[in-house]
Amino acid sequence: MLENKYNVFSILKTWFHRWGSPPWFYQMSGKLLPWLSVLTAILIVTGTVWGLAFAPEDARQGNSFRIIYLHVPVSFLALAGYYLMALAGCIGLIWRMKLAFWTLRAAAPIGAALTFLALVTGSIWGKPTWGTWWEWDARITSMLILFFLYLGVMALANAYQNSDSGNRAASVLAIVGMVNIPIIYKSVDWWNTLHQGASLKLTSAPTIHGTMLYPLLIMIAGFYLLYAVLLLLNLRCDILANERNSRWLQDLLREKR
Amino acid sequence: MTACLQPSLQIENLHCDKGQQRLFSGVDCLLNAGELLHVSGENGSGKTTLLRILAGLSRDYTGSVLWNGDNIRQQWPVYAQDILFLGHQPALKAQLTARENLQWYARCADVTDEQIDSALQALGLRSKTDIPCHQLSAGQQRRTALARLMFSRHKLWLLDEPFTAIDAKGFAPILQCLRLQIERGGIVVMTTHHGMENMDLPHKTLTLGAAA
Amino acid sequence: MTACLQPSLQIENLHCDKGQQRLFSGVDCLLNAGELLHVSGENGSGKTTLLRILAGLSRDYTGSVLWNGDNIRQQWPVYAQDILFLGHQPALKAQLTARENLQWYARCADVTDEQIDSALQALGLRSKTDIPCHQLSAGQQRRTALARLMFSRHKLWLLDEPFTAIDAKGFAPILQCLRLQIERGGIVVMTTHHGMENMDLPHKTLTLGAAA
Amino acid sequence: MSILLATLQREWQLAWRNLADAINPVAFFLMVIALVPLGIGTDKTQLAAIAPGMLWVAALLASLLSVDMLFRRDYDDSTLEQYLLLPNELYGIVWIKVLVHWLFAGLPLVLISPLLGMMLSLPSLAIPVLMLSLALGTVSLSLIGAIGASLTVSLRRGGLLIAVIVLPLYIPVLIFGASATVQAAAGIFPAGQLAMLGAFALLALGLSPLVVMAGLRIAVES
Amino acid sequence: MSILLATLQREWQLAWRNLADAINPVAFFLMVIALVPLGIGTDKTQLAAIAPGMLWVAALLASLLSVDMLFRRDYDDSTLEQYLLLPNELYGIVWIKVLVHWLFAGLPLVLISPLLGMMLSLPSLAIPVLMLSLALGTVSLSLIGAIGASLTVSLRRGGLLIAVIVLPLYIPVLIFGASATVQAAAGIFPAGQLAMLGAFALLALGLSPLVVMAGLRIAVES
Ligand code: HEM
Ligand SMILES: Nc1ncnc2c1ncn2[C@@H]1O[C@H](COP(=O)(O)OP(=O)(O)OP(=O)(O)O)[C@@H](O)[C@H]1O
Ligand SMILES: Nc1ncnc2c1ncn2[C@@H]1O[C@H](COP(=O)(O)OP(=O)(O)OP(=O)(O)O)[C@@H](O)[C@H]1O
Ligand SMILES: [Mg+2]
Ligand SMILES: [Mg+2]
Repeated sequence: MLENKYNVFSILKTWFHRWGSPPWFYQMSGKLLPWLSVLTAILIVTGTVWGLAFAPEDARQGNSFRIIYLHVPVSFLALAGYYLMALAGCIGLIWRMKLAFWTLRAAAPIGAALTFLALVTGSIWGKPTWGTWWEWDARITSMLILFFLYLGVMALANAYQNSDSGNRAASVLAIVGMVNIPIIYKSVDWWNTLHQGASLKLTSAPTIHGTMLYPLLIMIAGFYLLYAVLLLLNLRCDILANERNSRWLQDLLREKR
Repeated sequence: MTACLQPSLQIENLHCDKGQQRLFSGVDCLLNAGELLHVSGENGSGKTTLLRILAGLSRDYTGSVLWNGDNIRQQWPVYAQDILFLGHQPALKAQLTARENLQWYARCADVTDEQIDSALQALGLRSKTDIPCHQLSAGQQRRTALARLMFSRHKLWLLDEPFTAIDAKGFAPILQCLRLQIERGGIVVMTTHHGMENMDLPHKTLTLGAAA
Repeated sequence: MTACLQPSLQIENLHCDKGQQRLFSGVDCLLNAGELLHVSGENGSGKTTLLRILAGLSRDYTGSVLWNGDNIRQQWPVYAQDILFLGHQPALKAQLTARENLQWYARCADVTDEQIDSALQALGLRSKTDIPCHQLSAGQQRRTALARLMFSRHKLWLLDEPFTAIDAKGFAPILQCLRLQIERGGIVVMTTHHGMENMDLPHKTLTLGAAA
Repeated sequence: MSILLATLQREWQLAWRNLADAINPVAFFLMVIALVPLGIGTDKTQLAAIAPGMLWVAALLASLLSVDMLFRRDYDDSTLEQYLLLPNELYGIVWIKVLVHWLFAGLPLVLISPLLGMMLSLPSLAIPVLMLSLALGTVSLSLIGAIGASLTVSLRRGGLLIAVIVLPLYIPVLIFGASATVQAAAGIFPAGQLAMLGAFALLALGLSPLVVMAGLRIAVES
Repeated sequence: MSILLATLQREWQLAWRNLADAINPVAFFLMVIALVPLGIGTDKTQLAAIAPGMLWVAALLASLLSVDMLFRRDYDDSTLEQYLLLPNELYGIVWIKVLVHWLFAGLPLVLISPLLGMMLSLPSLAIPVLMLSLALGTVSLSLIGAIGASLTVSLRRGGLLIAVIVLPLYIPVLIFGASATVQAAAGIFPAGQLAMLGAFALLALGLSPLVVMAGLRIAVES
């Protein structure tokens, strides 16, 4: 029993260390990437075509609703991205794992970009639906704050000249942010309900029918994969940059030639 | 891990990289009670870095530092209480007077104000005890910082260039402190570019390789 | 006021109080082309203060300082162009590399980049020309600052403890600079706590009375 | 223990020595509030409507800017290293530093707020709640700000980087503080919001020193 | 002359090296504007009414806080003494430093202002004037701020002392800038105010470096 448990633990540990080692990760991700990207392309293309061309027009919003196929996946990922980033920070701080730190660094700009995209698509959507580009709706405001949190992490990570300190500082901040996000979201929601009258509710958004839903689900899946691809690409660049004069990389390059 | 009265500091196969460049590697050294280590080396050879590692203020190194046989990382809080660290610049509050500055360090080692004043006097700052430190000259500030040594009970002293900006007269009392600490069975690790030969202190020397 | 080729610096009955305390008074001194003045004195005797007065960076003094026979206050812009001042801490930008830092000083004296590199090389910083200065050790930063001397055309050098944090090897090239400056007919005023006797430089000495 | 006392005494001395710093947050608070009417005109009803929000935003900025200096001097004169060499007392030291900071930078804001409330023609029955909410709020603000301060102290980056880091974390305090004042102005006692503010303060009192300790170590090791 | 070129090049390099600093004023600007509705609620007409004032106050604070670092580093690493030893070029050096600072801390505010105006539902016909007035205004703000920076650089006092010194001097700029935007929102082209802002900018461009030079000398001699 104990024996067994120990084994599981040790297996986990070796697995963990494997993933922690840049060379191994670099090569694995190298093998993984092509498949991932192909799958991503398929999903997103089908989702887009289906969503834009074949899904029925929305009763109230006409064709303008179709932006949902971009807006919603992006919005989901923006939030999920922050948690992933903070998690990476946690791992990095606890196990002092370089790779985790680099993941954090790689995830920050992507997440910020996605958040920005959510804001943009959202406000583009807002124009026809609410008649304004910007609406101080709860979820929108929280999104804006999330964008600030991303900005903070990026600014801090790059502010340090000693990159290791930058990583650790950014991780601490990311974790603090993660702890705060629920509080912030709850309080923003509460604040918004205070000012009900002023702002429209997002729930005036279309109630989604199956025929509209499937492409949306496909798009969401596609964007999760897209996120993974972007993250891997970004991460591999960081690895190359940080390990540029380590031996395994030199060897790899020599093989390539 | 028996808390032995005789302190000992052991550096085992210490290795440190800065950026791409290898600073030092395979540094070994054993210091027993009553020994003084002079870390010598050219500019940029890694003396300050080494001292900060010993003080636990830098952790990007491989190898191990043992205090009384145990790794300093495991017993950090315990170890920290045993060390006195004096860096390149004196850790003084510009707004506070020399006496007030020392009082804080003194409380950490419950020392009376008389001792503080006598310490300052011994270092020739009698007339300067009560003016804010930013009005002191470079050397006077150094002296104030060094006054800590006069009443420190710490087993291990880590001093980075204690003699900078100190004039010829100023050496004697400080050397006296160092001798006392050694006789007391303490350990001292210090760096200095003032040749050790003309200050008669029994000492080991650890020379760090020149930076490329 | 004839702009004579042979510069001369004359200190007449200089007097300076700090707070209540009289720092120095009745200081007289005449320096002609090719002379080096070593301002000695205990910690807090007023060396830094004196140098800052000569550099025109402090004006709470009585008495007068004459450059080529005219009071430096009257001909400040002219005088300023003739002096090179190096204070207690090296005036370097932490973010910029050693070369970039020097380039600024160089432009002020239109010097080519080759000269800069050779200057840095002469001070043993060949491998450090391109990393930001905050990553340099205390001594390496000093050396970078001192590299200015290598291509400076200024007639009057004011150096406050140039040798701090410099290791034994580092002295030679700097002393060489000083000799050149003197032979060139320039004037040097410097303070240092490293005894002048064992660096063979022809020099006058001005000793400031110990601070009470 | 006696170290903590010594630290308290020293922080106290320092605070008095640079008393100029201590009055700055208040002056800033006052000025921002004075600028608002200059910017948006002096229509009383409008001012009254935005008064709670403005007061809170201004207080928030004032506390944000003052907290920037919390560890800066300690870092510059490398006292920070000496703190880190007292691992057992570090928590207490941080705690004391923030406390003293609040006494000199947070409390004055609370005490002067009635005056500014009047300047923005805030209904006077809201004043007590305004003060109470500010008192609870500024504690959290100081403690959260301390985190930002510890993470940015080793970078000489004016007051702005810390703002970018800390402001998002301030938002819940702002929301509840402002709405508490608004409700009070409407004649309702905002028990809920005040409770929340209290909860935030307690949470921050317990946790933030731990994060700050981590931040300080990073700063010294960088 | 070549010294000025060298200085320009160096300031440019430095600005890029600490680019993180450059985004901070914008981020701060954005955040303060985002805080306002959280504080005072989301009533569109109300927001629109206070938008010009808020935008200007926020821009003013952002530029104020960024200017604090203008000479701080030069003072700390005693480059300032070296500047003073170039009396003939000092004017140009100061001028260049402020200019570069504006390019990195002032201009971005102007460029992002339309977005924020939209968020506070400022009528879009006021946007061009908002940008123009900010462009003219921030120049004056940077130059006036430089005076405060030079006077406070030798005292390590966070961003607040300078605020207390400079804010009163900012007021005219604020008044004309804000009212220009208000008029534009009402559909009138505020030629007068813009002219005034331009005049301020020119005046500041000419005179403030002189005052700054005096301030720097004081700082060094203290
Ligand atoms: C700047 C503007 C906007 C932002 C930042 C924004 C943000 C978001 C976010 C964060 C989500 C994900 C919700 C979640 O995480 O559960 C979301 C979902 C959604 N948004 Fe938006 N939104 C914006 C504007 C709009 C507009 C104008 C509409 C249409 C009226 C809209 C309709 C939706 C819908 C239908 C969903 C998916 C349904 C749901 O998750 O409940 N959004 N938006
Ligand atoms: N603002 C001030 N108020 C009062 N006294 C001061 C002030 N500034 C400096 N002093 C005093 O002036 C004296 C001279 O200082 P200075 O830095 O010139 O000495 P120094 O010769 O350079 O000493 P060192 O060899 O240590 O560098 C010191 O005793 C100092 O206490
Ligand atoms: N962050 C860094 N990145 C790269 N190199 C660094 C970094 N920090 C320090 N170094 C290098 O480490 C070397 C050792 O620095 P250190 O301060 O330990 O030298 P030192 O022996 O104290 O020199 P000195 O006698 O001048 O004080 C220097 O060559 C410096 O260039
Ligand atoms: Mg050193
Ligand atoms: Mg001196």
